[in-house]
Amino acid sequence: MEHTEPDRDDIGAKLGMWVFIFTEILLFGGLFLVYAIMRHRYPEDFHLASRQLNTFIGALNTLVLLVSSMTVAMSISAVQKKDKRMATILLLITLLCAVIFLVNKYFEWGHKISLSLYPGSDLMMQLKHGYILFFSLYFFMTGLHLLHLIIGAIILGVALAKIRLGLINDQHYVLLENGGLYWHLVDLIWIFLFPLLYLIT
Amino acid sequence: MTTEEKHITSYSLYARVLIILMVLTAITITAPSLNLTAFTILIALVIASTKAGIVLTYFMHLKIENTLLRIMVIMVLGIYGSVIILTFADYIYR
Amino acid sequence: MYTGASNFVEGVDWVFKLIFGIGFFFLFLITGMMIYFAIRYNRKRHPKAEQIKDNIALEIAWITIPTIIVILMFYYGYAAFQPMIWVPRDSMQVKVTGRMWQWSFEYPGGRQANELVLPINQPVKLNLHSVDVIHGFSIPDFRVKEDVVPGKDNYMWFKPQRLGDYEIFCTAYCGVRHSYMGSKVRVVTQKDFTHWLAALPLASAEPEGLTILKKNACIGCHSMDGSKLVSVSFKGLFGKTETVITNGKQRKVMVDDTYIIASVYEPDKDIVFGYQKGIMKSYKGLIKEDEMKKIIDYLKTLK
Amino acid sequence: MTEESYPIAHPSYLVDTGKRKGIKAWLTTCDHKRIALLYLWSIMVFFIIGAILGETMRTELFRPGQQFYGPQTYNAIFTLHGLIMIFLIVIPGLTVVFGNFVMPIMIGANDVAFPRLNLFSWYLYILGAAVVVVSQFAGSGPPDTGWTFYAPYSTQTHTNVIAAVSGAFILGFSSILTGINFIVTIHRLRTPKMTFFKMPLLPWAVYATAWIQVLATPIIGITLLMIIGERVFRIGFFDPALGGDPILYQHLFWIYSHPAVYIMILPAMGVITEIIPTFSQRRIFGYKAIAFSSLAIAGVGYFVWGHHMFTSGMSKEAIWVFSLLTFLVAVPSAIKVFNWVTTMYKGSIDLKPPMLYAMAFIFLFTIGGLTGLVQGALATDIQVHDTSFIVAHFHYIIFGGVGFAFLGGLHYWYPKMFGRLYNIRTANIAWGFLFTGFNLLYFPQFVIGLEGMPRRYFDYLPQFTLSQQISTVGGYLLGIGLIIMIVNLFRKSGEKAPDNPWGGKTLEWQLPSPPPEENFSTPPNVSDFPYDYD
Ligand code: HEA
Ligand code: HEA
Ligand code: HEC
Ligand code: CUA
Ligand SMILES: [Cu+2]
Repeated sequence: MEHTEPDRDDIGAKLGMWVFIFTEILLFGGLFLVYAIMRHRYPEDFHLASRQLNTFIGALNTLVLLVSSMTVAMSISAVQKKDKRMATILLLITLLCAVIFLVNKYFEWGHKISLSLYPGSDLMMQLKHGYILFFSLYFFMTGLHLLHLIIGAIILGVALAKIRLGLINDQHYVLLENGGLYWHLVDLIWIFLFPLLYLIT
Repeated sequence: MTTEEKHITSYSLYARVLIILMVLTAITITAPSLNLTAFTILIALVIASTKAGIVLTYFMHLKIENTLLRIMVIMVLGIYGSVIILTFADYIYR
Repeated sequence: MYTGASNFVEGVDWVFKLIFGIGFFFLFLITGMMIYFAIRYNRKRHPKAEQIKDNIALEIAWITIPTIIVILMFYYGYAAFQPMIWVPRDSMQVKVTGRMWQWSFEYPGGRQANELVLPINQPVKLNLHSVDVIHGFSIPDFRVKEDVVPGKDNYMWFKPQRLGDYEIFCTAYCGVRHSYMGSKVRVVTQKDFTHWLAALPLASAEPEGLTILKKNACIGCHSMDGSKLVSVSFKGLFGKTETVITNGKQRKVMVDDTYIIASVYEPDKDIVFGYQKGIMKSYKGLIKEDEMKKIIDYLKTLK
Repeated sequence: MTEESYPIAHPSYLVDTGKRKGIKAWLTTCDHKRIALLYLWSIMVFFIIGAILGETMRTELFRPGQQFYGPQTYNAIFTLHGLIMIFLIVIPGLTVVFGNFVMPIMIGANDVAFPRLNLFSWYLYILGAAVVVVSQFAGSGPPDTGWTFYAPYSTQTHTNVIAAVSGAFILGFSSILTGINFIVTIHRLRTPKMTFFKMPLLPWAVYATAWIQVLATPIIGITLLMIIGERVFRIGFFDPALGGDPILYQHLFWIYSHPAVYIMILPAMGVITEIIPTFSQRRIFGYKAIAFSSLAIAGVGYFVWGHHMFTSGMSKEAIWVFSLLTFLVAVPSAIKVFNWVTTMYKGSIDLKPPMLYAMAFIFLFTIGGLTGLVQGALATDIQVHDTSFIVAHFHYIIFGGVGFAFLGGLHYWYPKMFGRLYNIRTANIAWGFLFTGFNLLYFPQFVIGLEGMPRRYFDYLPQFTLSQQISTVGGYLLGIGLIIMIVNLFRKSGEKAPDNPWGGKTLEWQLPSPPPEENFSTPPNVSDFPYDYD
């Protein structure tokens, strides 16, 4: 079916994105619920296990995500101001941040795995219950978050291409707005993941 | 055709928001070393919620969106909060 | 006077009667009105409908009345449930163990039985313990039921009040033989109970091999009396010649020590003719070598 | 007649107008009406499969002991029966068929907000269904966990749980996308003069449902992912051997699955709310009360999930809180029932098949709902939990409620969908079989449930035999009724239907039967109130 101008509904598209974000919040909400309960049952173990995580990498990733969130938000302003060059730069910074995040995660996970701290490993099975659950949660939550980050980066990549092609411009930019919303969601989740996994010791 | 009138948020506002967020992050990172023990979780969660609130209002434009959306966000968070409380009604009293 | 089989029967049945009573009243009211309207205001008889506007008073009435009724129902349901939580001090404690797919009961002093025998008018507390998955311990005639959850010991209590035999069901779905995971409660006089208990073997008196078989829930699939459950019975197994399929080829083997160990550690290697791969899982790492020895010693005795 | 306002230039949506023809045109359509029919066909197919599975269970239970298949097969069959009926039929069911077909027309829209997403949801639905089907054949045997997938059994059984769970996950995703689509549609695409309180009540119900779909489904999504993680990586959230908690699984499962029962029933109530005024030729009584009660059911329905866990060993405090909340959620349902019955008062009632189904709905739903109260009360739920009483409760509500509403809606909008009429007499006969068969089938299960007959039992004690046999005979009668009904509906004859065969007032009856591809060339006129009969 052709979708021509009369059918265009930016507010509707944005509303749709928001409702989708609600479902994502509840998806992670389920995990946070599990986290809360397990922490309630094994406060000591969680306390000690979270020391194993590298706060520095976590903090770095937090910064990276915050900066990228800002650049995405700015890129919308840039598009609205018809500043194509600025928008491109801002989005490139965002994507660069995504890459930094990925690289950090790669080292972080790699380190854990080299220590045999991953779900199902022989070492894990011998740890105390709270430890097992903590690391399972750690991998599950950050893994799911990572998946979202990658999806978000792909959407922003598409938006970037469309900006270059002029398909996203100061009249049509709802795709960029929606991609931005999604990216902020990724940030939002990390804002909670970071203290819960890395800090509360 | 339905588009909305444009709100162009200035770069400097975003930059200021980022600085606030970074400051809050710095606080959370240092808070545990102050040894407030029982309160660390609470403090961390309060700060995280503040940060989330800021991201929602400024980056995600809830400030300039219509009220409907704001009501929806509050409703969703309310439902999720109640679900947590009810689940804990089981775990706390076990 | 009406005495139920346990002390809860009366209270619970009263709530049943209350809710069913109110329920039937509303059911008849609604259905009656519906049928009456359908006949009285049928199009043939009443071709032109009257348009009636909303009536706020009526709406408020049928919001508040049901609310009051349901809160009453809640209250009585709660009141009859309360006594099920608070266990009297002088209760006799029995440990109930659920495993796929059998119940066993351990009495104070470590005596074990496969049926629950209880003295009349003596409160009992059952401590429910599961070794594998969730089971449900239910005695319908006593109006009690509680899940038997691995890793979390639930409990229930009651006071049997009438002599006789009553059914025990497993109510939480737990696999193939879920519907056969039943047992009986036998309520006897205090004197009979003491006799019966004294005649019970001590749990520690049972052969170690059997204990291991029970602990790993082997006996849910393999019987010890020759009957076929999920799989071959252990009775007479040792030393017999079995037809098995190895890598798609049929062959005959003597059941000896090595074969049994292989069957437990790698059950999918030799499949007994007529059975499927994958039903029995490997116990490698779960049953140690010395335990295997004890199992085999025990199997040898099952002639 | 409206014929004139729609000259030949507007052929019916059933006629291919685009480049693609035949099946290709259907599989690539973005027209909400065609997508509704795609769903209708697929749901019909799955319903027949699920129903046949149900009949084989009844046959197996005709006598104690084994009749023609063993316990493992029985367990696999009730699992598949539950999975198909719940995830493939009643959860999407009325929303995707009637929500898609009539909801946009009722609010005066030409399509849903995201037509392509709508088609994509259908493909996800088919994919999910396919994965569920594959789980039956591939791997190490059909799953045998029951539709609830309770841990730790589901994480231990050797059967093909992962595939079944992935199927359910995909279906959930499809459900979420539909929900998003409908929320946006109702907010954005109402015809200009239609405010929320001039909207018919089916859209209201669909709106409330969509919110539950959006906010509850992700929880089951993540839970099913955890089950997969548990099986593949031994993450241990639900495994007591690793410190997990099996009861946590039940919490997560029911946080979704209780609201899910309202996903099923709300659109069904919406359909009934459309049928009753039309066949009574009376304005609906208590419009606002019905609209708000939909929202109330959706809202409070979130907080009652614990009533499935009264015997699980949950804390006593949680138990009574959940019991109380359960009772509160019954009140909005009561409001609706009273309003429906009052709408019939002094109406001009025409007992056509849709109305018969609607009245059967009220009767069966009331029985199902009132027995729900027995289960909500603590003392009595202890007795009936996990017995056939529960099985009877939910078949009364799901089949007697949602199922009968579905069939009623089908008979109601059938002329609109296909432009043809069915034979009314035959439809009435089929209804008679269905109604009698239904009660014979499930009523005895209440009785044996009270006596303690547990559910998911392959075999039973001899004292339950008579009731089980009545039940089986009822099942066969029901089967006959369904066959008559299906044959009657899908015979290739039947006279052409007028535009408004029942005298309905909502917008879909102002369009020709079947409607043109573009519903409204000009925005329709909306009167003050959607149910103005004079
Ligand atoms: C469409 C599906 C649907 C719906 C709408 C409902 C509606 C209700 N359900 Fe049901 N339920 C299921 C589907 C549904 N249920 C399923 C599938 C299961 C089993 C799951 C499994 O374990 O496999 C189940 C199980 C189930 C249990 C768990 C039992 C157990 O396992 O121990 C409970 C317990 O409280 C319950 C309660 C209720 C109540 C109180 C309502 C209420 O919403 C009903 C409200 C309706 C009325 C009350 C009737 C109309 C009102 C009147 C006629 C007026 C008079 C009324 C008053 C005075 C109040 N249900
Ligand atoms: C929508 C929901 C739905 C519907 C409609 C049904 C319909 C039926 N169910 Fe249902 N049932 C469930 C949902 C549903 N069920 C669920 C969720 C469970 C729980 C599973 C679990 O425990 O995990 C369950 C469990 C369940 C059990 C309990 C199993 C147990 O606990 O041991 C039984 C037993 O009798 C049963 C029987 C039936 C029967 C006989 C029908 C019949 O009413 C079916 C009637 C239909 C027909 C007879 C159709 C005949 C038509 C044809 C053959 C078509 C011919 C076609 C052409 C010619 C084109 N079901
Ligand atoms: C879930 C059901 C199940 C459980 C539990 C189970 N088994 Fe088995 N067992 C089977 C099946 C089915 C077979 C036949 C197929 C095969 O050889 O793998 C079998 C075969 C065997 C055999 C070979 C029998 C023969 O006739 O050659 C032995 C020995 C055995 N099991 C011992 C055990 C022991 C010891 C345990 C407990 C530690 C156990 N089983 C637990 C289902 C089970
Ligand atoms: Cu044990 Cu069912
Ligand atoms: Cu429920």
